[in-house]
Amino acid sequence: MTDVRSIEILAAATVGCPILCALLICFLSEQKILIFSKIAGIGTGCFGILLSSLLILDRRLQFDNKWIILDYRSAITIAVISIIGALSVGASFQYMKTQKDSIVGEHRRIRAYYIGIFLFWAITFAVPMAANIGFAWLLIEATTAMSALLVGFSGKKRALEAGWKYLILTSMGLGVALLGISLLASKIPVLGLNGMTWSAMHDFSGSHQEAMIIYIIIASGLATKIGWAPVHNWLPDAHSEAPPPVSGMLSAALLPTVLIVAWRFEIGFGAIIGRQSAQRIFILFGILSIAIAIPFLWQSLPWKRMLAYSSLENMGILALGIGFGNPIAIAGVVIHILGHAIAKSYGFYTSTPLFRHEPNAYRHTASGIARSSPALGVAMGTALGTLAAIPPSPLFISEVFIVFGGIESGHAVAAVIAVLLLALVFLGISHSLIELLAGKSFAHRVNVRFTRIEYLSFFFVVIALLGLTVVAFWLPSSHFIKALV
Amino acid sequence: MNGFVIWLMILLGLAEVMVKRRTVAVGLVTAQALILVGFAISEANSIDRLIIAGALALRAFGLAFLYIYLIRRTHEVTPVIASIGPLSRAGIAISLSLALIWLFGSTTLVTPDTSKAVLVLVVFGVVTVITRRATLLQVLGIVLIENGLALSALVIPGGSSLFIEIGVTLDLILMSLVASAFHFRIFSEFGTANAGALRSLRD
Amino acid sequence: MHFTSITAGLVQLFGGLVASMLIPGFIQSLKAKLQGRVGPGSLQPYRDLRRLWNKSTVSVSNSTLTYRIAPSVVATSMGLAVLVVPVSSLGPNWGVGHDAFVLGGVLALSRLALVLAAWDTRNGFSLMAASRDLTISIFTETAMLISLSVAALVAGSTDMQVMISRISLFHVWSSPAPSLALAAFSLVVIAETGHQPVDNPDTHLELTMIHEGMTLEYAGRDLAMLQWSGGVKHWIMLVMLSEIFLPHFQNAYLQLLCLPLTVIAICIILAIVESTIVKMRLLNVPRFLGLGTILAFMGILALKVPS
Amino acid sequence: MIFDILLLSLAVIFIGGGLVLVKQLFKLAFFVQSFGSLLLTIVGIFVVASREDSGAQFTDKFHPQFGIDPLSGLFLIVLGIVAIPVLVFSGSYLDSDSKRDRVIACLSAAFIIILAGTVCARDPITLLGGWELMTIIPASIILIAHGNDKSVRRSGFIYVAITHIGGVGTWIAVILLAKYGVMGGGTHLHEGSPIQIAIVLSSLIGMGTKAGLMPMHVWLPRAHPAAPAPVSALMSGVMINIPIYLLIRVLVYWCRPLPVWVGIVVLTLGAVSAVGGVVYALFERQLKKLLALSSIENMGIITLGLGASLALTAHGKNDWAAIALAAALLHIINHSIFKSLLFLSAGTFEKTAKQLHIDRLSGLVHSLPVVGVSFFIGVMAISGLPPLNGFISEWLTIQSLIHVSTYGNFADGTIGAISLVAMAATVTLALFCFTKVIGLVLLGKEQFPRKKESSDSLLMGISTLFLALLCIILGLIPALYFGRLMQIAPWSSNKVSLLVLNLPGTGSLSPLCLGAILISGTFVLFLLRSNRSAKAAPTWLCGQKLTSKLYWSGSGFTKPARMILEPIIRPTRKITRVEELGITQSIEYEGEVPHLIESKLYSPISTWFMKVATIIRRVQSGSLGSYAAYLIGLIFVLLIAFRLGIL
Repeated sequence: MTDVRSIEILAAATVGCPILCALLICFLSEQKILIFSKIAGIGTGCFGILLSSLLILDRRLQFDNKWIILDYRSAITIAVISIIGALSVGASFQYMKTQKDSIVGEHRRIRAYYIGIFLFWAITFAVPMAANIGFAWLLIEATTAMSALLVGFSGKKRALEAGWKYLILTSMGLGVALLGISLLASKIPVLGLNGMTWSAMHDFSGSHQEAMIIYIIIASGLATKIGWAPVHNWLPDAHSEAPPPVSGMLSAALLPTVLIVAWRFEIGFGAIIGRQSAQRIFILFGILSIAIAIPFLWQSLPWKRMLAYSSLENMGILALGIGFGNPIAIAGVVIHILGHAIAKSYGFYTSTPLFRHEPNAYRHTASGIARSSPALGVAMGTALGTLAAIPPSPLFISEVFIVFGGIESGHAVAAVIAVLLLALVFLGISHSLIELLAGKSFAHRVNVRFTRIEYLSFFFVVIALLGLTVVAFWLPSSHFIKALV
Repeated sequence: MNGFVIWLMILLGLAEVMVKRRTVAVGLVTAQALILVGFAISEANSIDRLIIAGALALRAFGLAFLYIYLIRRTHEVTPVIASIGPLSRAGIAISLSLALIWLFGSTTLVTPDTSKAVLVLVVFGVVTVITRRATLLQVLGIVLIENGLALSALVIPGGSSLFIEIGVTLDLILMSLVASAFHFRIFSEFGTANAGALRSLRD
Repeated sequence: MHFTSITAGLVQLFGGLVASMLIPGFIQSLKAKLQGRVGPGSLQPYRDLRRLWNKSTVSVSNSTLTYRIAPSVVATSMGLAVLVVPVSSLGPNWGVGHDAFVLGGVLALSRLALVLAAWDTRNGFSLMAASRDLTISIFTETAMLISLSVAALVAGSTDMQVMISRISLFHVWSSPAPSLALAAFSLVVIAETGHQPVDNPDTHLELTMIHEGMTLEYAGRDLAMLQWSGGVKHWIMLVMLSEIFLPHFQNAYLQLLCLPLTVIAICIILAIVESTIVKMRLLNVPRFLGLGTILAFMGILALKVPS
Repeated sequence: MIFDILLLSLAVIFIGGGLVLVKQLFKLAFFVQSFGSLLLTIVGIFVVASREDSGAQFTDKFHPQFGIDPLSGLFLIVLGIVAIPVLVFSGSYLDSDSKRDRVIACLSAAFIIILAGTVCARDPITLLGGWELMTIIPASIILIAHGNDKSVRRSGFIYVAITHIGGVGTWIAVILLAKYGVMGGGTHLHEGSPIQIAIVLSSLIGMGTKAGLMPMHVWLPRAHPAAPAPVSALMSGVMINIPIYLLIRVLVYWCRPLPVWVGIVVLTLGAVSAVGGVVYALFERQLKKLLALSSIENMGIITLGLGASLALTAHGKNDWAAIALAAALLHIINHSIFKSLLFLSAGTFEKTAKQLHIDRLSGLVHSLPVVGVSFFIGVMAISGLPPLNGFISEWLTIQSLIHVSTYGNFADGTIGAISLVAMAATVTLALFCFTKVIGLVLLGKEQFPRKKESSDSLLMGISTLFLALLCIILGLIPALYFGRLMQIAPWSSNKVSLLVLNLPGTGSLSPLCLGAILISGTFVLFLLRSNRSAKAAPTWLCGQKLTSKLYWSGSGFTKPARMILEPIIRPTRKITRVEELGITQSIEYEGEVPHLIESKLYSPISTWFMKVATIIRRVQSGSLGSYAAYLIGLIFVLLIAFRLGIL
């Protein structure tokens, strides 16, 4: 029944649905927006999940034409984007209730916010589906513009600053990436920009040296957007100052999405300059990103800022995994993308109740939460514990896989350094975890009780993470991973 | 593409790095864009090409109006001074460009000249972002990069893509709109549209 | 063979359990002679024992069973030690073997009992002695274990009977190891039996004594057991010194015959040493015994140096 | 079948762990759990006795697999046998009314399950997972119990931090083992091959850290005392054995044959830990911390046995290698029994006296007779005195070391001799240390009034008494099971005779006979002695009355040793004299024995790291311009690197 045609329609629906929602929101009243957005969020999420599960389950449905590519990589990314998008839209409800001021003024805030988030979601959906390199670049650039607005949405000084830095730095980085892309296009002479798809990179006609330089340029440009060190500097600012649901989307959905694009480049260039050389840059970025994150994670940071630095570290791990590039490392990457997405976004969502509990947590380290409000403490602890790769967190398994893959693929030194760096990262996170849960708690805090939705989402997250752990074990030997390598 | 146009683009870019007033900078960027429009029209051999030229023109004028509007609305009491003087800026920009050209070696677009010009314009744009503090000038730095890239798109063998060019235009306008929203908010919150004031987020 | 064993067993039991009190008595009388005093005769310790056995014991208020049982434990473990230490290369097993390191455990048990008795009474002088004894024991035990190890390495076994028979061989002495072990163990003997320059058995000055201090609270049969244990300890140490560490005959009978002579000789040396050398500062004792450990250790090295 | 019983026992513990959260079922839940632990012990005994593997074999694949073999079985016995009294003890130690205590009880059930799971793990990922959780769960228990105390939080952090950094070694070792197919038994590594060396060194670091070997031990004396007593008992009694288990797996099972120097390294680690642990224990004043330091010492002794086994294998002396390994295993069993006994007793003391400063506890045997006597026996066992179990394993270890010296070449022979010196010093220092503990804690004047014996303290008494009896029984009949322990070694070896440890090259050890003579002799002499006794008199102190001000303190007792060891341990002291009109009014004395490895090695390193971190943090300067410059810089660096041929 389902054939390629209907998959195409489904893909269009997945991207179109949030756009349509954004359009509808323009005409709805404020109260209705809040209710509508929840339903729309779930609906869009379902489309995405359906699309990605169809793609994963039936390999014949995948296809790759001039503009659209739907393969396993797209499928994973779409799955992440739909889950995180739906959760973020859901989490926005609570956030919008507390948020008063905004960058667009108070009375338009709800409408503007939801339009922004739905459009952002739509564009993010489209990125992994883009088969044309130029088109993919366009979409990424568009996510920057949309998400920058959302980052600065609260209109507070710090949010403005973060949003501005994010906008300028990523636009600049993407400009550099575009330079690389146009250099690349000039070396694939026959097709022009219109025909420059991922598969067209095989027709590269330049020398090895040229390919390498172009690859370096593109990788550095995209690194800015992915948030790899040393051009990650916007990341901690933007992710910590954005509204929690937006932070969740930025960190859990957008970063891996751009990473997938970088991964496609790595594969394309790997065919030209040799797999080893292509992977080496990823390994380099990976090690550097984890290493740079360490000193920041070692200090006491506000909750969201710490999560942001943890994103930097996690992007580094993913880069390493892709750089190692053998089946088990790639399995690790897939699990890590999913696990990180769930845990990280959940971590960001818990900051809404956290701010209810402790308004100062914007600027200061949260501590002693488990004592003053156990439910919140458990929720935050779960998120951070998962990110710290404490078993049975899926991230634990993915990290083992990636390290194992590193040794298996002959990058033993990098793998050993990675384990060491991960241990150092763990120091920082465990310290934060201890202080967060058991630290000194301040007397004026009140016990925040979870709403039913918050309990439900907690259980959902826990079950999803445990499920992922279970799934992780058979992943390395599945045909799914073989296709990704 | 003749050498004159390329040199003109580069000189305008250099002027953009050195210039003090925001209005002049907007003018310079717009002039560059208009040169690109002219170039696109002169090279046009199909309807697609013409539309691309049109998109470029739209972008040139649209952005110019937007920025002029912004400048009008956000009058700085004291002009935002760059951290580095104009000559040093030019020096940095030129030396960085030369170094990068040297590092690129023989990696070129169709003609070595164009590819170098594109490279130089991108570097100029980045140097503008690095050295300027006025928020608008930082945005103009990015526009400068985009101008360079538009130049490269025009000479890509096998032709540019209509779809993508229009997309780039829309993207740039979208980005500029978002940037201007920020610009306004920053101006009203901080009292000055100075990116140098944005230093509260650090570790 | 069988007969030899029985003889050796009798010597072991008689010498250890009965005649051992002669050794401190003999040393005391010899010392008195050397110092120009009349002094008690060699049998004085037996007279003391008889006297003490007929006296009543004393219990200390607030003390527990630990205090009361300690002398019995000490005496039992010393009796056990007598069984463990063989007097010749042949002899009965008594079911406990002749392992050198079992002896170490047994001696430690007696030490624990005394120290805990001191803690039980909380007598400051006893505790001071206990503290000193334990401090010194760190070095004594180490030196003893290492010198026994040298013997074990030479003999290829930690069985003391095997040690006796192997070290009696002439060619063994061509290596410096047994001589070094002998030197080390001599120092151990001085420390373990509580003679000058480590300890002064004659003193009852609280600040100078070590072994005597721990018996301070005891009287009657308790004290009798403790004094008897002191004699047995002399016996054990001297037997080990003469049978294992000093050159000796290969024949078990000759070993048994020579044993009293050697013991007497050692007693004389001890008496002379005690009369001529002053007691050293407490904190120098570890150096003294550390020297022993180093000597013994060099013995091991001597065995291990590739030739 | 036997594997199913294992699963059943874990399920029972799991159910018990769940039930414990229900207030009304609190006590019952502990009995359910103890029953599960009993099953666990039976499973272990059965596997060790029958020498049959059950469940899965080791695999290199990343699929969760569980199984048991005799080595795992032995550690299951250790776990079960410690867990039973610990759980019974918890039933009265923890308070069913306190939510916090219920959570702690639940987590300790999880702890037991994880420990069993780690021992039975048969694949790399479960092994590593268990390894991590083994650290995290006690850490969380510590934080739940005393998290409001800043110093405890710091201890918890240091614990997690150091074990995790050291754990890197374990990760690398396990991953390398899996990668090269060693774990599944498919391949054998060549002696001295780089991979073998890498595996050995990283596992020594990783597992050595977790086992608390010096100089990687600094977390241990902080973490173990911070936990509630039953959990401390599990940590010291069982948890730190698990890395030894893995070390045995790696060194004895998987990486054979090893070059001689591995044995030398292991012996050195063991010797340093044994002496270092006991020296610091000697000068420690907090009871639980002292016990934790003594755990380091005992881990050192175990490691000495293991090292001796390795050195002897390298010389082909398989019989003695098996004995040495069995000695290490025996000491593991013994240590876990008496150390958990001591920790549980310390918990009871803490409940009674509300503190654990050994100078301030006194005469506890009067108010807690059962626990006190058990503690007494435990201390005698840990000091290695006949006829208790500690003596047997220490004797065997010393014998193994002697044989290292006998059979070894110059290098390992010398190290064997040095280890002997260390062992001798350790044993005597332990005696010194623990006589002090008994004297200060149990003996002397009663300070804490006797309370009416409640059922609670009854349970505490039963559990400690159970362990004390084990100390005695295992000390008397080691020959019965020592042969089984020797057979755990992967090579075949001769069995020893029953009832007497008649090992070749030793004077043989017959604990039963020794015990019989000692006990009967003491009994007879005690009867002889007590026919006439004078009235109790106060302690003689030159006529002075003995008041508590005249009591000896622990530091006073150990002062001669401290003065002699001064050049090595660098004690500090501060005397403050308050004078008025030329007359001294009061004197204050503060003495401390600083932990040198901590202050001279770890704190400079951590300070240095923190400084570097501060410098690196300047990257995030907040200036947009510099951020943009990083991009250009990045491109430049990458291009230059490429031009130079690095990339």
